[in-house]
Amino acid sequence: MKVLRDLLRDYRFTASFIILCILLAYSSLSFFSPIDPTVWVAIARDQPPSSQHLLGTDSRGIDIFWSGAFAIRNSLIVALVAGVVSRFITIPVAMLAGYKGGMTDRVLMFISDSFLVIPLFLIIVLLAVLIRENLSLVTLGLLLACFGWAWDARVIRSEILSLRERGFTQTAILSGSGTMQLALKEYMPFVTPLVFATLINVMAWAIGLEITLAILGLIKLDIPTLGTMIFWALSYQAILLGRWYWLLTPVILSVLLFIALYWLSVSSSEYLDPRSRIQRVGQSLRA
Amino acid sequence: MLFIRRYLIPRLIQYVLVIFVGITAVFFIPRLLPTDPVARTIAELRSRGSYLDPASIDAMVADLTEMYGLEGSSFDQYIAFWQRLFRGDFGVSFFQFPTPVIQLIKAALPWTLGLLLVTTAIAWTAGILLGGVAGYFNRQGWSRALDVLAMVVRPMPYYVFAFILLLLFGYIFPLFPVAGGASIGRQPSFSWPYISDVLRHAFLPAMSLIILGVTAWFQTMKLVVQNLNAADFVQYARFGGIKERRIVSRYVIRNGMLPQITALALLIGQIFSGALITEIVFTYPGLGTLLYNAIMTGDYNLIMGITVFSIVAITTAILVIDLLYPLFDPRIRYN
Amino acid sequence: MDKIILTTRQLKAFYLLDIHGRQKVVKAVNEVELEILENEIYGIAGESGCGKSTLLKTLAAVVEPPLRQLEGKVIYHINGEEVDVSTLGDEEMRRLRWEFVSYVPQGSMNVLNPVVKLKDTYHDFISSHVKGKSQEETFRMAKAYIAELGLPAEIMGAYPHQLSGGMRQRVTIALATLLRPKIIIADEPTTALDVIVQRGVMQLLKDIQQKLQNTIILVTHDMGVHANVADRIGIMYAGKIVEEAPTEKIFSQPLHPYTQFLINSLPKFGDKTPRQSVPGSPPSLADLPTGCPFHPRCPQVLDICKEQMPAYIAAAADHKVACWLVEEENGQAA
Amino acid sequence: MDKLLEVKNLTKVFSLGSISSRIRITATDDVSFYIKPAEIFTLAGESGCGKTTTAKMILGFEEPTAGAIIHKGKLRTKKEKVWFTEGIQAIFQDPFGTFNPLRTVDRYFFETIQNFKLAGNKKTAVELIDRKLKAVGLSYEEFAGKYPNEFSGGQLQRISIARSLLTDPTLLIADEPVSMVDASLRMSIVNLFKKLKEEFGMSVLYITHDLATAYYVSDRIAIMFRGNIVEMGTVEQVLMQPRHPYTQMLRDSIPEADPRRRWRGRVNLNETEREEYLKQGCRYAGRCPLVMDVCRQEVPADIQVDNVLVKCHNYSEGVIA
Repeated sequence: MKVLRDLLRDYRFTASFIILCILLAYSSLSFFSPIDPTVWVAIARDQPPSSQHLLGTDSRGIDIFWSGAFAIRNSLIVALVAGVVSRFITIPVAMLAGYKGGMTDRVLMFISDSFLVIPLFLIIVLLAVLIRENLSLVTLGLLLACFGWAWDARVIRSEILSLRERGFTQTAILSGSGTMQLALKEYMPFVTPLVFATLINVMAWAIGLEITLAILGLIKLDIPTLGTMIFWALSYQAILLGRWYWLLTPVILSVLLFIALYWLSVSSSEYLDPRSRIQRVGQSLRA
Repeated sequence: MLFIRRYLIPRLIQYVLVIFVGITAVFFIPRLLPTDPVARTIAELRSRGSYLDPASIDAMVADLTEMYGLEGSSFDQYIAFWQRLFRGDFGVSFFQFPTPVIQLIKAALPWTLGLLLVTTAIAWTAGILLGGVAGYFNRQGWSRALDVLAMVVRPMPYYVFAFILLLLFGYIFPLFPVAGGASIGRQPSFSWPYISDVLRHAFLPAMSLIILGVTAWFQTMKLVVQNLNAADFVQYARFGGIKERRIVSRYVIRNGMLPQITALALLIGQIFSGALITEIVFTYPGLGTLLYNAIMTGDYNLIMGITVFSIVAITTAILVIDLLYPLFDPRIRYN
Repeated sequence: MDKIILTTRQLKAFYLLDIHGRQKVVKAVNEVELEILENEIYGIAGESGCGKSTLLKTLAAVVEPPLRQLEGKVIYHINGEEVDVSTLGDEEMRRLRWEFVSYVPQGSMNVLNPVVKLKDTYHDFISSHVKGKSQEETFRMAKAYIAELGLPAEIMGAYPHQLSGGMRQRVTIALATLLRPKIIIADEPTTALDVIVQRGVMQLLKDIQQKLQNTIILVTHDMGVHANVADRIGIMYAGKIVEEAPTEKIFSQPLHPYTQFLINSLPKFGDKTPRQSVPGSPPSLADLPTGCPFHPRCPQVLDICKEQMPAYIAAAADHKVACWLVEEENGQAA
Repeated sequence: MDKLLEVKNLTKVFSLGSISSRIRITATDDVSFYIKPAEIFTLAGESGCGKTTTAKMILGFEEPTAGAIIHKGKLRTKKEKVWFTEGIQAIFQDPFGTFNPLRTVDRYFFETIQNFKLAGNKKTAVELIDRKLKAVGLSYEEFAGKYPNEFSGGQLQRISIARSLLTDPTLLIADEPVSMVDASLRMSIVNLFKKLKEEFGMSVLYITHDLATAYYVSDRIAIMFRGNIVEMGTVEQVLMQPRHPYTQMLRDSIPEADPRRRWRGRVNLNETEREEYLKQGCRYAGRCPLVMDVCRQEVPADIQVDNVLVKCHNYSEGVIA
């Protein structure tokens, strides 16, 4: 509770917290949706916003309000799968490279550097072109997870590298701790905030790529996501025909989501980063 | 010389290795997937409604197999793949048959290169300068205001941001052309009307890349400089009564830009991807739009070609930045 | 009588911190009274966390939030005039730096701009203070000074990382004294150095002081260094100067119990008799005990020590101490 | 058994850089010494002399390039990654870094007990911890559940010693244990070493650059210079009548806390900072006031002079008797 109160002092955290709560509530409405967002022309097409259709309907005869709710949910699923699964690559790679050092470190860092250096977008496109029919939410998430771990692994590895040089590593070894104990008990408390902050970044990155791939028509287009909503609005010329509400809904939703995720990441990592926090307190006390 | 052995050679080795690994991955990834590019292309044609009789399908399969270099064992294909690459042969485009892929890339490259180089240079320099000054004066109101602004713009992905600019200045306030690299029908020439036409067309894609770039560099630089403010040599310079303008330029920015050079090398691949996406939004006639057309027509060879070419180009750019770095950091030069 | 160069009156400088909404006051400099003379080396001794670095900041007039000078004055005696530092504007203060008051930092490792040559750093400092001189002229001036101090001339073309620690520290001392300041503030100038290098660096500082006939305010925790170079020593404890006397007196007849412990705990060659540390631990400046801050550790504590901070007593003309014990003895004697 | 730990011809060469470029730095060069039971042995020298590397090799944190480490008559083998930590324990320079700032200090005590199976249940564990803490002048109550930042440097260093005592070691390696502790608290640590020796019969390998505390606490001392031991003997002999020119210089440069004994004469630092990793000969030859031609050619042998080991040609050549 105290943590939350402290965090709420940061305007960025407060804003992102509120936006995310609203977006989550909105997306959870999709579980009670009266319509199926994949069925075309069940209702009148191209209706402007009204009390019956809060955000109007699109040219396919789908209610925009409800497909927005599904879109957020589905985009978040992609992001969560990509974010969480990539942690299972990031953390072991970072721990191994940072702690073992030497040849292990060099090989692992070469691989992750290669991932950073190569224009991943093109490789993902290449893959997506080949498997586009099978690119469901979870597959897309998994695909992105395979590519979204390298930067974070680098960040966490350099943290481990500096932790390894700290005195308490030697104290732990002299206390009889093995490598696993060292990693979990000594290093995890330092690494957790980083893992969390980078997780949010990867999620935002995944949502952005989902949108881009969808606009290029490279994922399953009948699943409502933020990206596919934009895709359909564009392919039905929604701007030229004055159906702004159709295009604006997914665009505004995604902008809100990006800002909220980014601010959450920045504010919470600033708060959680034990180094900066301890330094701040420590420095002021030593005076 | 120590510098060559400790800095140059490792980097050259890394350069060659990354290209090798990247291209090998590009070669093998499609082959490891269950889908077959030949079958894909034919399905693509069918879905476009072309009628194909079984005989012509067989002929086509054979043609495509040869064209995609899918003959023989994977190893033979792999060797053949490299041999063609060294000749600069990326095969022919399937949907602009029989134009070689390399020719299409060559035509699109100047547009992308121009856009990318100019915007990256402006964004990096402006971001470093702004971030440096804002970081040094981080207690001042304007510095905080800039920070808030950057906090709003920074999280936008390239596509979304370009799209918002397109809506704003293309449709709501139609100030700039929204598509193409130059007006249709204009002949390329070194005349002001043509150049201004090109610049006007480039304005929105460039703005979109520059604004996103500046905010990103601004934020990282500001953070670096805020930490540098506490650095002993900055404190000492202030204590010594050195004029603030000099502290900002020679102490804070000069040192703060070093990590940004490294960051530029690491991020150039992402910046490149962003430029491709931005081009697609504005149908700017560079590699991005070429890629878009290739995706839309299922032109597998062209996508491969663009990918392989980009890997080499980006890795080379990184190498160049890495090699320039010692010019700015004497600790690397003399160690 | 010797001329005074720097005075502080009832100087109070605290850190006002806000740590996630909780206020905290760190009383780093608490009612410090100093009178520092021209042509002397004044040593300030104290342990880590006693506020000696903060005291130096206030003496040098670099008081930036969260540090605040709440009460009292720092007075520079410039050409016989008393100048209250807090009344000076930014530009006036900037000019005094290096010309009147200069600073030798603890770790010269990081105080020199790592990406420019030393001659450029010298140029930065000179050109910010000396007007109307070309880069070449200032460079010549710096070179002559370097030679005068017996440092090799080639170092001007070197980058900081190319020098050894001792050389870097001496280059920094040369830089700090280039404009012949009246006061040199030296904050732990030899702490990270090996003993032989330390000796060379202190030797250089002393040489410069003798040449310029100016004042060095030397802060170090190393009583050995104080014994070797300081003329007078102030002992600082928990934000206060608890005792002040000429160096010989501090070592031969310390009056404050803290000073006594400090001196007696130092091991000496040729003497293996058991020595004791000061009992307990130094207090946190954010949470000071009432009365005399040393009373929780003092073996001879009186009731009054717990309630009231003792005032300074002049045990001799040049020896003052803040301790109720001394006050009592004096009282009985009187 | 008169040798608790013996180190023979210990050499460590660090290779820096990548495959294409190797820089070889000899951190310790043919270092030999031994520590007797219930003895405080000091390894002293300036930064970069190789004293900490020696300690790390004894602890198994570094692998020696050559040489042998023999503990209680048993040769250390490479397989034992972290070597006999029960018999040998260590404390380090930075008391504030010894414990993880995000964890309570007592966790290390319970983990040591758990990992080495030193107690059957929580109650006996607490009793054991309390006993060890009492030995260093602290108690379980004033320590349980606290984070490192709640203690002073001196307290942390004593807590660190108490932790190392849990396994009842016979040798404590103390790497610069007081250099970051305030002068007024130093003696509380140094006196503890004496107590460990006298009451528990432990030996201490005291690594320091501070010759004054070394004189106060230790029995024998070895002076290291650029990877070599240049002089070794009892502290009375080595520090009160130094024989090696380097030791003499070092001893003269120590600022003594006595205004009547100020530095006499001057040092010339420009001389001292010359490249001293000579390919051949004595490494001190570059600035030795007694340098001879042979010093630049040949590495001096270890000479015994009145039971003191001196690595100097002046003694082997009979220049000084």
